[in-house]
Amino acid sequence: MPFIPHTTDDTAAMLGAIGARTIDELFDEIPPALRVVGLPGVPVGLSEAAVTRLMRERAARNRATLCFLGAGAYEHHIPAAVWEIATRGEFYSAYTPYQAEASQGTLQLIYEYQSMLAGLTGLEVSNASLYDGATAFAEACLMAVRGARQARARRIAVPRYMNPVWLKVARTLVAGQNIELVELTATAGRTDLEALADLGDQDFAAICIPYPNFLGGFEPIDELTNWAHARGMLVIAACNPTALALLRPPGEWGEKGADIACGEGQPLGIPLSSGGPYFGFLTCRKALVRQMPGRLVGGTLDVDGRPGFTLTLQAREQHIRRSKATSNICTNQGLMVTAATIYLSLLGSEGLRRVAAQCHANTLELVRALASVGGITAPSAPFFHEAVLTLPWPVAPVLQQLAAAGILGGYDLSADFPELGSALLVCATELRTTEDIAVYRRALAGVLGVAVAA
Amino acid sequence: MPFIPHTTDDTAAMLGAIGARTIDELFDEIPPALRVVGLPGVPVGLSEAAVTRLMRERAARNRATLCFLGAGAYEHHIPAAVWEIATRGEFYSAYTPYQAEASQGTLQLIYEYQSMLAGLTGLEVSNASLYDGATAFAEACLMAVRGARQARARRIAVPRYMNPVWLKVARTLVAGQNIELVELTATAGRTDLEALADLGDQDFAAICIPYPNFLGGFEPIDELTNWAHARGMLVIAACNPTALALLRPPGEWGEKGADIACGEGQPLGIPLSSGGPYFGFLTCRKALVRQMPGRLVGGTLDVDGRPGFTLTLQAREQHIRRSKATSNICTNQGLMVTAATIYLSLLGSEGLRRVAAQCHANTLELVRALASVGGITAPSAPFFHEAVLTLPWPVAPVLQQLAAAGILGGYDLSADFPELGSALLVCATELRTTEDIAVYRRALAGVLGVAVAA
Amino acid sequence: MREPLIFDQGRPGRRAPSQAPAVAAGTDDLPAALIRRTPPPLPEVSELQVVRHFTRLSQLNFSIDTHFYPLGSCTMKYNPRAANKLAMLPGFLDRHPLEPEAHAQGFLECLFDLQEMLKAATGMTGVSLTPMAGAQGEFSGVAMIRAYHQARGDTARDQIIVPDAAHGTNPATATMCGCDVVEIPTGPDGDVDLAALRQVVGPRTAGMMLTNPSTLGVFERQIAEIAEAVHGAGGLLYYDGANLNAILGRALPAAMGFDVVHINLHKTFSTPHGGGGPGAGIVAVNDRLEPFLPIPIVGRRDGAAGHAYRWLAEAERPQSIGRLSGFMGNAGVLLRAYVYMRLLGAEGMRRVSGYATLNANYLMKRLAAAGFTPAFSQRRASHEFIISLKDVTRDTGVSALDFAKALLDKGFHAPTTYFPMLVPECLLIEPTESEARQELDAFAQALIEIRDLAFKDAAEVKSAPRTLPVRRLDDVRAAKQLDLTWQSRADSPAVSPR
Amino acid sequence: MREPLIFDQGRPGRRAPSQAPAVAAGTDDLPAALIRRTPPPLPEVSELQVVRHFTRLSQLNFSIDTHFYPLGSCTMKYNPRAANKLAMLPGFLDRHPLEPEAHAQGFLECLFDLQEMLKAATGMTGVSLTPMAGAQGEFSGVAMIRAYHQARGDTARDQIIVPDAAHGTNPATATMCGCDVVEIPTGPDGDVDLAALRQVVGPRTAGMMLTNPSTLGVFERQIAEIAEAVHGAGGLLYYDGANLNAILGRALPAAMGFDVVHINLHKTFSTPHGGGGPGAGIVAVNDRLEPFLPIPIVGRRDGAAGHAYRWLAEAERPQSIGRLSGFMGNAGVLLRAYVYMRLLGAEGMRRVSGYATLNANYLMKRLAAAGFTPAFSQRRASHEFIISLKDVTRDTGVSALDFAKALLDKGFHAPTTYFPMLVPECLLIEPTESEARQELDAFAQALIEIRDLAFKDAAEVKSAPRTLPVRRLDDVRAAKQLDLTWQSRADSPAVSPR
Ligand SMILES: Cc1ncc(COP(=O)(O)O)c(C=O)c1O
Ligand SMILES: Cc1ncc(COP(=O)(O)O)c(C=O)c1O
Repeated sequence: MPFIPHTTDDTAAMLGAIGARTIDELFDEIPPALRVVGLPGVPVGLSEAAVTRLMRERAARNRATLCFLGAGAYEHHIPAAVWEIATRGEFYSAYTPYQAEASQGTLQLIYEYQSMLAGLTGLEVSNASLYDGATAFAEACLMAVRGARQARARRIAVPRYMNPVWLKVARTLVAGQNIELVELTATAGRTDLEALADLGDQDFAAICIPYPNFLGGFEPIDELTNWAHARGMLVIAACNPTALALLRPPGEWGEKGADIACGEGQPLGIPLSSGGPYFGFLTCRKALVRQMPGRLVGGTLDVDGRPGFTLTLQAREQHIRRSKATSNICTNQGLMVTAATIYLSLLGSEGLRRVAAQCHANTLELVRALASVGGITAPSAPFFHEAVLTLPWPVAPVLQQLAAAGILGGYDLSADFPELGSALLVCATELRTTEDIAVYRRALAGVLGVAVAA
Repeated sequence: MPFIPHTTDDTAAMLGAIGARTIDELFDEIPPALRVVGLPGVPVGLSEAAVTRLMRERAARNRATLCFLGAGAYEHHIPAAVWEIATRGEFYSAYTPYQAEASQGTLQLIYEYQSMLAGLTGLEVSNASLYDGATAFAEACLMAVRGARQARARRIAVPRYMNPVWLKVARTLVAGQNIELVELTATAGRTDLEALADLGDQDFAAICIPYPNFLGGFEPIDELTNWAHARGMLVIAACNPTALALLRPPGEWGEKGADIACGEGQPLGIPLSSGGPYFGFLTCRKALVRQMPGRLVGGTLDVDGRPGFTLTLQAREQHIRRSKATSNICTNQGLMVTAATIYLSLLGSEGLRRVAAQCHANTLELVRALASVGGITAPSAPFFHEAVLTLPWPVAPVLQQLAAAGILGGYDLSADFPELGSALLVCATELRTTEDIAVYRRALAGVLGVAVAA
Repeated sequence: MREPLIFDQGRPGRRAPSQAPAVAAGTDDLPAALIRRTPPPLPEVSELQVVRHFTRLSQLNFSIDTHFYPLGSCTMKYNPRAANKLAMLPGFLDRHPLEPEAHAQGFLECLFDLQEMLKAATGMTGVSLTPMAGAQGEFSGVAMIRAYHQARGDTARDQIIVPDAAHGTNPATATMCGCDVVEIPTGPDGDVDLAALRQVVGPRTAGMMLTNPSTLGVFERQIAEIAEAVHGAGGLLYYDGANLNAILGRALPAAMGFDVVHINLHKTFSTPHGGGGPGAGIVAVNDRLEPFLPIPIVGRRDGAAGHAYRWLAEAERPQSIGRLSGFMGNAGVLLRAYVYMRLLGAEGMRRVSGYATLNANYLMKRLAAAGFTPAFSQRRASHEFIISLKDVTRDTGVSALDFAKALLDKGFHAPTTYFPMLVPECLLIEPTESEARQELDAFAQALIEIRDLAFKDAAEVKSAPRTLPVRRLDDVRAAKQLDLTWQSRADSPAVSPR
Repeated sequence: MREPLIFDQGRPGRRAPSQAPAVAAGTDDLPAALIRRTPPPLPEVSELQVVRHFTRLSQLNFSIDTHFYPLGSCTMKYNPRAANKLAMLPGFLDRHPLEPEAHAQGFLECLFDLQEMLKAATGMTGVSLTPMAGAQGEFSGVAMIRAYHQARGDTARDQIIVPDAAHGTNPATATMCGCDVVEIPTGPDGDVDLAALRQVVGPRTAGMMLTNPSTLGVFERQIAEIAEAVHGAGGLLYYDGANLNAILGRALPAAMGFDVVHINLHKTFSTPHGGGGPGAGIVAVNDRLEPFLPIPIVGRRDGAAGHAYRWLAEAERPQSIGRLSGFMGNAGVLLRAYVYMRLLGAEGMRRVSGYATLNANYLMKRLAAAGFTPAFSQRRASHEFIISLKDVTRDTGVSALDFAKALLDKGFHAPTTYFPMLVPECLLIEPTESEARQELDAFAQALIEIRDLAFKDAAEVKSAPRTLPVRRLDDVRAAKQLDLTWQSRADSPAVSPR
């Protein structure tokens, strides 16, 4: 009976005080027909030692591999201090800071997080986090529809080369509110500006511009931003946050800058961890703050005039506005925000810029090395952090053999984007060394049965 | 330049305030001939990511093995909470609690540790820890000589089957103070009571009684205790702390009980960690408190009458008594004491008793299983937690082949105790399962080329 | 001592150099127009300053690891450290989510086992682990109910019935799914008003969202009748599992007639609340709704070489309501819940609800005996109960909020206040099973002392908290003079001093 | 809120059942007389109570991770979290010390590299990593010096010369090695009194123990003359490396004429102080003393298949002074120091001494400018310096101890006080290189404010600390009415209330 402090004496005395003979008696309001005695499908409890052994054996069955796969989750260096501090009981086991005076640690941290993400995206307001990048994109779409000047506009324009899973998630989450995601035509790996005219004068609430796009390439950010604003649309940027330390942030796109920025926060100190928990960030211009989903922390003063922090504009949220809330989100990704805020403090602007620059340099080196293997063509247009190689053979079997050799070779684009042919999306973060790249090159050549110079 | 917060402006301003042009100038009192510029033998600094990769590769080169080896360090279950709390910055990065008001966390924890170890050994006083079991035994010998009624008595009687390394360490540490460790005659794996008469009336300050002894057997604790007290000698118990939750503690030996108890604290929540840091515990009767080496924490009151804790009887220690101190120890094993105190709180008396009982039961099962392999004889006398098997072949090559099969088969006693023949000391803690024991049995049979029933 | 913002501790050019590449790689191959001109306003501090800043900030928090935290409807029970340590094993932590399934059999087996145990705990036949918190679990539930009706051509069913005591996420979720919310009242004795329900159910009823026990802390005794009314009208019954701690191993939602249930793993199965997440709001369904479960789901193929675990996705579940996450949900939260459930086992789960209910009933009795007013004194408390301070507030002007603040000074986190909104000056108290009796007695004693002081010196109580890093904060100012980022203070220094 | 003892929170029979075997194995095969009759007085508490108790206790501590900690002679610099995380990798943590060397090549390689880097940092040719703290390092040094003389039949050499400013462990160690301690004074300008030294050296001189820079915070300018005097008389020179932070990468003890040096890895190489350890006091020697180094030592054999690392012990080092530890020393501390040194590299090590010395000289200058009295104002501060409050105490009655307590209220851990004992009302201040200038300025400001208050209201300063869990404690009572265990309180309740 782990995690139960009651001794037999405690239980007897407590039942005595309540006036019940047994604990079971306390459940007498449950209709007898509904009462069960056990849980047949649940195994007997194990000691911590036994569960430790079980989990160690299962963790060891996951083979370690050399990772050249990105597609939304990236293997960056995570400073040791990040998780040794984030898992302190005071961060790990607190809840939403409802009682501000007893939660200034979490509240000030979220305020600092809001400052960092607003600054990183070049915008003015950030919420306290959403579940992940995909749901942040969906909430950005909902927010844009709420915030759009033409009340009727319920369409969002999305480029073809966006994260395909994000599009699926967004379609699922907005399905109930008849919002339509309209795919824009693309040529040469990015949105075709000429083709925009085909949209005629359909009403759009917003356009989403991924940065970089799913192929690692660059959309025409200024042109698309100005085009959208000219049509009274809002501009949503979907960004890789590491890139924003090196590249021009959404707030500086086009003449007026993007209105909303969202994305996956995993690259900011969150381990790959088999898929999550990650966190989604969402930032916007001040004018749209009241449309922002999720929590917001604001600075204020206490009765003695001392500075402090508190949840603010809660009227937007579900626990106050109930059915008229901006979103149904309550619990978000607090612990991930704690880790990301420590990560961003440790890296700073110059440190994060160097991580981004190294990711780019390593990906360039990777592309050059793999392209030197016979039959493989490198991308022509500029790319950042990820790039598309075209293989002379179907991608899936190549990836399978690479995996058997302990290498995660990349993401097979051919299923989602048949027009790209045998396209392989590869990525090298700052952690990949020249030696790692040489190992990949040799293995790829082996798989393709092509001889390569050492 | 990791861990240096100075910006170029900071450094310039600080040098300006000092009135020096460069940092090098601050070293002008070092005779020029002694000044060096670099450290040729030290490699260039690495990033945290690079050191992480290096250490992960090196850690992975240490093969995981199934451990049936004890001989002073035991693989027990360590609750996850122990080290997640012990490595909190407030315990990890504080130092000796010189400023009591700013160290009540460490001071109260040491007071609780002292209470637990004194209680576990059935004695009245415990210090705040020594380096490890071997040095605790050496300090116990020095303490006994200091505390012995006959000032001249500078001999300590030690049983033959004590930890051989502990004896070497003690001999090294007491070498400068002409103290002699005299080995007692043993028969059938324990001290021979009859042979005590051969000692005639030589002066002894104390006798040390290991519990259990190095072979896992039991010394005649009551007879030896009474014999020693009758000769005005002090009795030092050298214990495995886990055993004391199940077995009669030193304080209850013979008529008057042992005077001093010492031992290795590793079994109390400290990982094997390739050899350390572990910690040594030392407890004694109240009468000997002023001879105790190392730190002592005492309860007291503050100026408002509130209870608190502080270092006490510091006059014994080196920073006050200098050359007349009871010991030269200053820094001890604080972080290990923190972990052990959390461990003992989580296990409690019943939990620790069950761990001890399970170790004993598993070792019994191990002995029966291995003894069923042809040619191997089990010990006859009772043992606890460890036992000696006699093989029909030299032990070393058997252990080598077992190691190659991923099994740490035990400790080869033949070098230290030739009289025992091909003697193998085996141990099974509460973590070893019936399946593990079966794996060992099959492997041993294979190594010995003996067929065994499944 | 107030801890300044991390930004205010920096100096231009200060860095933690070992955390980033030693040499800055060139980026001249990138178009110059894409390069950021002004660096983002991130802190410029040393590693020691970061460690000190966030260690000090953590010490300002109340948490389960430091305080009794009876926050109603949140189940702030002990989060076992073993769950954290084992979920962070490198074998789980260093794995890319898109790694081939052959490399992830250990991870997938944990998830498959978790699915099976959650079916057993709810009596349901299908489970999806992908919803990332209760709100997403609710979304899945309502979306599945709509998909179920649509698949039967029943497109008119767009109404979700929600009791007035339901958590705010319920109505918000119904709206998000494009449904109209029909709120029904709760009767005086805490049960859903069955008559009102019978009036609103009809051909437009898609389903009803019900929490049992309700957020009023009492078991829904007429659950059979409710289920019958909703099903009778062609609707489905959704179970908000936030209060599962009350009935774990004692009653099965499936047997109560629910078609779909979400469970908050960060409540009932003790994964950490993390200052506001991450959670997991898994959904379990009966066979009616199984085809619509959100994907991916872990499936098992029994081959000669033992089990092979794999993801079931679009191909295997064409009718699924789709995906809710970029990959597969909050994996680390799922692993932590799995470790907790293996530590408990079946017998341990029964004890959870037993002792959570014992603690709640004992604390309610102690407070009632001391003159406090339980909202439903003739009812058994479930795992939580409500005290209304209406009378005290009337007599002294000291409100539930004042009591909450005074409890902080006494070293207790406050219960949930003013929720559910039905009960005036409401304290929703949930002790959980992991608190010892002495803690409950001390908490009761604290409430008694605060009430006594309220009658002697109301102003004193209203001035709490006095012992914390800040006293009461000006919420109006926080909303009026929005100060949401450090850099915004530079533009309007009047907003709040650095 | 005071945190009660863990024992006072227990209840008979309460346990954390998942931490021990579920079923109690029988022990009836053991002689009944050996079975313990009364259980040991360990706490009977739940896992949550343990986590809460020790989390709350930790928050009562000052530490480097929460406070500026200028404790002279202790080098309280930032302990990088990477060192802790990497030393606790399962590959190092789960290994039995007696595992065959073939299984431990990764571990042994780290130790071998560490030995090589420590030789480079000291200029010495031999290193042993086994001493488990500075005091054991000193023991090794003096024991090797005696063994050296004994091996040459020089048995009369039983005197160790120790400057009066030396740390207490020096004389205590000399006595422990059976030597007589000959104390020599320090001159007015902080250097060892050379004349006094030249008088005492002679045929009984085994060696001299010297700290350079000394604990007075100044470099020993006449080190060449001292070495010459000691060596001339046939003695050897031992270097207490506690202050190596001052000269790392700037000067080599071997070049100064030292024969043996110990280094406190928990000072210079930032392994954690852990509330009083564990440390490591490794020793490095020149070729004179190499045969006598304590064992075991890591050796490397270069074979065809690359390096093979192994332990060198009794067989390979017959003249060794022997073993100091049950296995091989504080392995985890050695791994942490190794990670730290690989993060620093050669250039980083030079910066350590550079900025530690910059910080000390800057702080000394700021305080001198504010009217405080450095003990050696004409000298360069090394990595630490001394302020004497003799005059302030004379004028106001406010002592160094009072200043120390007042600093705690201002959020600074106090410097070392009353050591070295030569300087009256002494504050030994060591800022270390990891503190930012703003921290030094704030610390100087705090001292200035305390001194101003001393002249205005001495009693106020003498009443500090007021903001901590306890005010000043009665040390006399602690020694007179010894209360060293919880169970002893039951026999003498008058000792101190539970
Ligand atoms: C009764 C109830 N339902 C639903 C929720 C929403 O769960 P989550 O916060 O995980 O989204 C909560 C959360 O507190 C709750 O208490
Ligand atoms: C100058 C000096 N020498 C020696 C020592 C003893 O080192 P340890 O505490 O590691 O035994 C210290 C410890 O503080 C010291 O400051």
